[in-house]
Amino acid sequence: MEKVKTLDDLKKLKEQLKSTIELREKSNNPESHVQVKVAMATCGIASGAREIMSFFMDELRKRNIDAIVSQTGCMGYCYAEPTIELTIPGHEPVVYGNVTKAKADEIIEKHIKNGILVDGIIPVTYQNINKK
Amino acid sequence: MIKITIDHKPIEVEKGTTVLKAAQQAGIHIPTLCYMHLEDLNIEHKPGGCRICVVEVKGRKNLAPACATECLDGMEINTHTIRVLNARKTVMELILSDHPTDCLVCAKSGNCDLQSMAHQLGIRKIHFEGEQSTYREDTSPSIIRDMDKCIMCRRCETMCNNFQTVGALSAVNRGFMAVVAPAFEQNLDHSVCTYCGQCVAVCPTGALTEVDHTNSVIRALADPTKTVIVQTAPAVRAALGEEFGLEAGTLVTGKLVSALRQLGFDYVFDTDWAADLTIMEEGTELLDRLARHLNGDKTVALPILTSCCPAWVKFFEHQFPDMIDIPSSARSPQQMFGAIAKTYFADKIKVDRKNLVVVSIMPCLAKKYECSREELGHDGNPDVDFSISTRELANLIKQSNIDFTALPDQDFDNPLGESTGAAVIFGTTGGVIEAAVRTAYELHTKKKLPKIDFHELRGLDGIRQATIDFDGLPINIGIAHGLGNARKLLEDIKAGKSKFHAIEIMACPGGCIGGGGQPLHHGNSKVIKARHEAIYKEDALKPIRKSHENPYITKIYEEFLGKPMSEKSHHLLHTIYFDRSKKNVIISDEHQAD
Amino acid sequence: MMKYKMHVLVCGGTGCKSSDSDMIAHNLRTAIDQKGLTEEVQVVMSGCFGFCEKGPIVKILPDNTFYVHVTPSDTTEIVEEHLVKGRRVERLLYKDPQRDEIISDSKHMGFYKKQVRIALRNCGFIDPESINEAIARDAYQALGKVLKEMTPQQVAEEIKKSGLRGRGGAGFPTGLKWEIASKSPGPEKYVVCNADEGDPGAFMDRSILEGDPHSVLEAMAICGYCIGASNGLIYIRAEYPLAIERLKIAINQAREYGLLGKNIFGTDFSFDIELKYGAGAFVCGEETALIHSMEGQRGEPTFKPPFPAVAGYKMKPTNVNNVETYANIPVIIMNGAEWFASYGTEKSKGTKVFALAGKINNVGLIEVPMGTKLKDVIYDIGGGIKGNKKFKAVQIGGPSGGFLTEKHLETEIDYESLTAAGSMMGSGGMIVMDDSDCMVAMAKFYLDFTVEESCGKCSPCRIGNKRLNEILEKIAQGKGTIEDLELLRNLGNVIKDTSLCMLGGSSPNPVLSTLDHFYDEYLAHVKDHKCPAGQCKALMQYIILPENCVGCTACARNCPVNAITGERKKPHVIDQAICIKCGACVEKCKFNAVVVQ
Amino acid sequence: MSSIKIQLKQSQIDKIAEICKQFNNDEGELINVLHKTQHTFGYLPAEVQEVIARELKIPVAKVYGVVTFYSFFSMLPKGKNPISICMGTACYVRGAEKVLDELKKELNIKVGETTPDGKFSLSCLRCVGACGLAPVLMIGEKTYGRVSPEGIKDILKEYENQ
Repeated sequence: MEKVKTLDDLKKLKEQLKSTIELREKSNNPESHVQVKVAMATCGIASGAREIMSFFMDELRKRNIDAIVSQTGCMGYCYAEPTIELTIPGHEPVVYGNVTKAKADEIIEKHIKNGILVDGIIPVTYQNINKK
Repeated sequence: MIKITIDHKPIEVEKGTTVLKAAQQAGIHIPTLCYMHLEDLNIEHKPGGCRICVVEVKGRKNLAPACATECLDGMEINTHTIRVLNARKTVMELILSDHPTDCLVCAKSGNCDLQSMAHQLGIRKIHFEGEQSTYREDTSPSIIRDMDKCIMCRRCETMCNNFQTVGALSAVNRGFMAVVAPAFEQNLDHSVCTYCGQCVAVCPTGALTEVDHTNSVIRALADPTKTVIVQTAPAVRAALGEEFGLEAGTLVTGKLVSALRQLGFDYVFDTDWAADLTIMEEGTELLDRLARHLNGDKTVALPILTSCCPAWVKFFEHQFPDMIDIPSSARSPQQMFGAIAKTYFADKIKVDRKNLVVVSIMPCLAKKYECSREELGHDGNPDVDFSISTRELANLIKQSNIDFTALPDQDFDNPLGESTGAAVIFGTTGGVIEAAVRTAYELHTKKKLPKIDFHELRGLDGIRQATIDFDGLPINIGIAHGLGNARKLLEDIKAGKSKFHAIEIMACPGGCIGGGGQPLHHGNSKVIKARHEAIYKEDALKPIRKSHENPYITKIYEEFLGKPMSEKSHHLLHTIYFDRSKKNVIISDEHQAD
Repeated sequence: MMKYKMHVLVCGGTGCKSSDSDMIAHNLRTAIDQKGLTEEVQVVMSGCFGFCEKGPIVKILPDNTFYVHVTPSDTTEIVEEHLVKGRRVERLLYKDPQRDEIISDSKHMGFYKKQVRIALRNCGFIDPESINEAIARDAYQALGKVLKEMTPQQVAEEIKKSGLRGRGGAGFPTGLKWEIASKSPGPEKYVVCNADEGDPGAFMDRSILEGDPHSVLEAMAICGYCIGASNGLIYIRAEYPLAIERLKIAINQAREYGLLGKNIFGTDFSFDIELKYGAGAFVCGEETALIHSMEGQRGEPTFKPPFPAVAGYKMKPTNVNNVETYANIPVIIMNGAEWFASYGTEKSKGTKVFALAGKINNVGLIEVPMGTKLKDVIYDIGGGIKGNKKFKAVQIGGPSGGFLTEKHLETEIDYESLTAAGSMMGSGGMIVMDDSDCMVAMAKFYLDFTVEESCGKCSPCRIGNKRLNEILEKIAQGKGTIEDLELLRNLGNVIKDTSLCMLGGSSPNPVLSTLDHFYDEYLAHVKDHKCPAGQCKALMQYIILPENCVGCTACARNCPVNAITGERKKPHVIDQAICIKCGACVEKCKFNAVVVQ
Repeated sequence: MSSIKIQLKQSQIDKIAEICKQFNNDEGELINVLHKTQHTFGYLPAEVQEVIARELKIPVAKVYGVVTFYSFFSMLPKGKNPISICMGTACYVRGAEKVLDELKKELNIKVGETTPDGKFSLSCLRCVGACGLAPVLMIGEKTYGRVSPEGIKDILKEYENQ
């Protein structure tokens, strides 16, 4: 094993290792992060929710956006799968339906980065899925 | 110097002074129980365990033990506030609540630190009752351990481990069950105990006492078929007076002889006579070994070590079994006396050895054990039948209604009662070797000593050394008292670093004057110092001060032994040693191995 | 590097491990593998989550789902439902006992809401067997910082400024302790970590060592730099095999990285750590006793001074702190003294970990800022009294702490206020009692412990505690007198006032504080020969209610000592002189005719 | 303290000597030596302590003093299935004493004893730190949590054929 010879070595090592527990760090204060919850019930998975979730995870990381991507159960909009719920800190959650990779890209660029709502919002009789 | 106030008295003390010592300077005597300081012997024991010496220090939350608390500048100390008095009494009652109340029949009654402390603190009732710790009583050839009476002052443990480095005793178990005991709580006779008796000498209660032979002596004296003779060791005469209220260091040789005669002994002899004999044998052995050594004989072991002290003998048998050829093979004076008494003297008065009872008065508890050693007897009949300590003799005198201080001075009987100054000094550290030097010098050089007093060999330092000029031949002498000090010299020998030709070793602090059988010093080392000085005083008063000049010694060689180290001498006056290290401690128990 | 979508943390603390959490982790991994999710889900054996009452615990991130009382057979369902389908397994979620509602997210649970985790910051968060995860959480950066940027004196100053006090009991200012040791002359010095956690019912040190060993190692090295020592010793209970194992792993990892050993971070500073084992003696928590024990002696305390900072291990200057104290050090260095001092009260800074136990709903390990009110701990974090019984007392500080009552519920927990109220911080055991607990019996329980653990060196502790215990026994037997109560009080005070070390110096606290706060209960035992809580066997009476007894003889036939007599079909009677109060009659009676008074 | 009289085999004496040597025959390591020796032999009979004393060059009384000070060390062999019951405060408040009483009754032995068939021994220990599971008992390495007096019979049954 490589020895840590200087404090800078240690700091570099920390930066490399940070991602291993990043997920846990963020979950510690979810409300201060952008949260993307992907509905991953059977219907969602069948419509490609898994790919959408991976897309969000990879792209957000690539674009240096601090976000928590998690899965959740069926939101009840099976007609519009894959669906995601997006929460920007300080704002009410928004649910998007029929999310494709292209749509996801648009959501990241416009909504997450600039706060501009994107087409495809399900105007719901909204109920927070975690309220249960 | 720092300034403190004790009981409103401002005083100045040196930095590092404890509250206890500072109070003493101010004339305030804070009671202590576990604490012990033998200043002249450099032994200090302050475990801070009994908590009797607690005092109030202003600004501190809890009471502080005076024995262990160092004075700090500006300290305000109160030694007898109601809080302190209540705490001290309560703690004392606690200690007493775990102590048998059989004072009336306790061996220590009247001489017990715990008893006096209870009196001093005005304890009239023990408010606590409950379980008392009980232990099996342990009787060995020399010492009785009745640990029900132990108050965990741990003085015995300190003496046995720190001072003597014997390691027979240790604190065992914990909490209420904690007690000082040998390994596996077995009896002392299964342990490495040397019976030096220093644990007994410092025990503040009746937990550790000697095996009492006074009744056996009374019975022997009352038996008309027995001839009972007595020998008394040099250190006894310098201490016995203390038991009768005389100042420490008062020599009572003449009164001692009177008392023994009054007790009914048929002959009152002196171990000193045998000490002179010892010098003849040991001195000759020293010169013999030295001569062979100087002639290049590699098989000869040097230095030669004295062998008068039975605790020391048992110590090296356990701890240095590979070195048992180094000590002199000469028996101790007690045993030389016994051997001569039961042969030469028994023949002389035409009494069968079986009907001759030899009693010894010794400052020592290990002497009791020595009497029981099988090789020091003949066909199961020991050369010395009973050895009683100075304390037991005092008790015997008191029991026999003898007003000791009013007794006239008398002389010892002959032929085994005449002795020299050289024999007297056997009683203190450095004395044996000085006596040996006085004789060996004259035998070796065939010249008269220019001066008899070898001040360079005297004193109370634990280890001392001197080089004596044997008319051109420098002889290096080492002296140690206390087995811990002896151990250091032995380690040096083992490592090949010793430069000594002869070493004197005594197990007890100060030598025999500080023996485990002497009147209790109660932690006051001035007592031992006074005895030490008394011994040299007696020596100086003696008309003959060299062993080889004792006419009765000359006579016995002429009549009986031939010459020193003769075959007869070897048979009667010398002994052998055993390797005791291998002796496994075996557990007696209800469980059996499968 | 794997990019896990989810992390599954399984509690690997001693409590959860003894309920098969190893098997749970194993089963989870197998099921995840079967579902082909190995690359998406990471299973981590973490340190203790603290909520031991509900163990074994499995926590799923990022959604913070907190599963309680998980068994190895629940794992398939967790994987299939939660990990695959994203649906929480409702039956395993935590249910708030007071509001009777399910709370899935640990962040919303009362148990965690009021906690501030500084010493426990990494417990239940990282894999304690991975130095990488620790480094990802900034481990050893504080060490790097002090070596590079600070002088030893500055380190001591910083710790002094933070207001950190010893978490092992006495609350001595840590920075000051370090400063004294640093000023003691000598090339050979020692840093000792006291991990001989002996309080029955306290296990914070064990949890830290099991959950975040590197924080302690790093802190010891920082201390070594501060006082000028290159040797560290951890004195740990042999009864803590898991903590020992994890410490060994952590020490080896740190050595491999060069974070322990020679020339750390390329500086002149060298430091290494070895383990010394305790062997079951509570008194070894006292620092001089601990040092004697490390030297291979009986663990008996000796009088201070000399303090260990001047003459400690092998008579060399030695700094002794406990585990929790050390665990605070690296974050103080990293975040600054002011940050740490912003928590807590004027004289007690930072947080304190407590082991909450007894008749309380949420048994577990908690960390709260100093100054948190006792009632918040008991009711908000602890979830109130079990079985909706009435709160009676809380005993804080281990066997030598005192009892606090309802009137102390508003007390803000810190060193001074607990001592003022007759208790003490101790190492942080907090045992809650309800009205079925007899205070005489509880005081006796603690004394049984101190009597057993007294080293026996000084007389007040050796004999005094034994006598205290005997008087209490007498009272519990209904044979006590009013004078005994005064005797108890005087004896208790003298033991405190005269004992050699703090074991005896505090052992009467349970007796003295119950005498203060529950004198009536003592009186009831002594005057009325009644135990109001119904716990003291000797004072209980089994009585047959004639109106309920049908004379079936079941009780009489089952009485082991034939204490019950009576004709068939007529009410029976228990002879109190014979009755041994075994309770067999109550069990056998189908008519509720036998009652205990 | 009583002990069983045993005769050590040379190989056992060598083993003890080896353990002492691992700790450089340093008397300061006495407690670590005792731990390791007890781990190897299961207990510390007098004869074993004598060998340790000889190797470390310390009085055997001292070794015995240390052995009897620490509750972790035992001079008696434990049963095949050593039962330890936690007597920590959390367990006590939640009824550990009743569990202990039941165990004593069921096994007909006192604390510190071993059943005549050598199958079980009974001891108390301080907090094992599983306070959430109180009352707790351990049999060998296995922990049983939330134990009730009624459940004792069933637990002991598990060891019937062992």
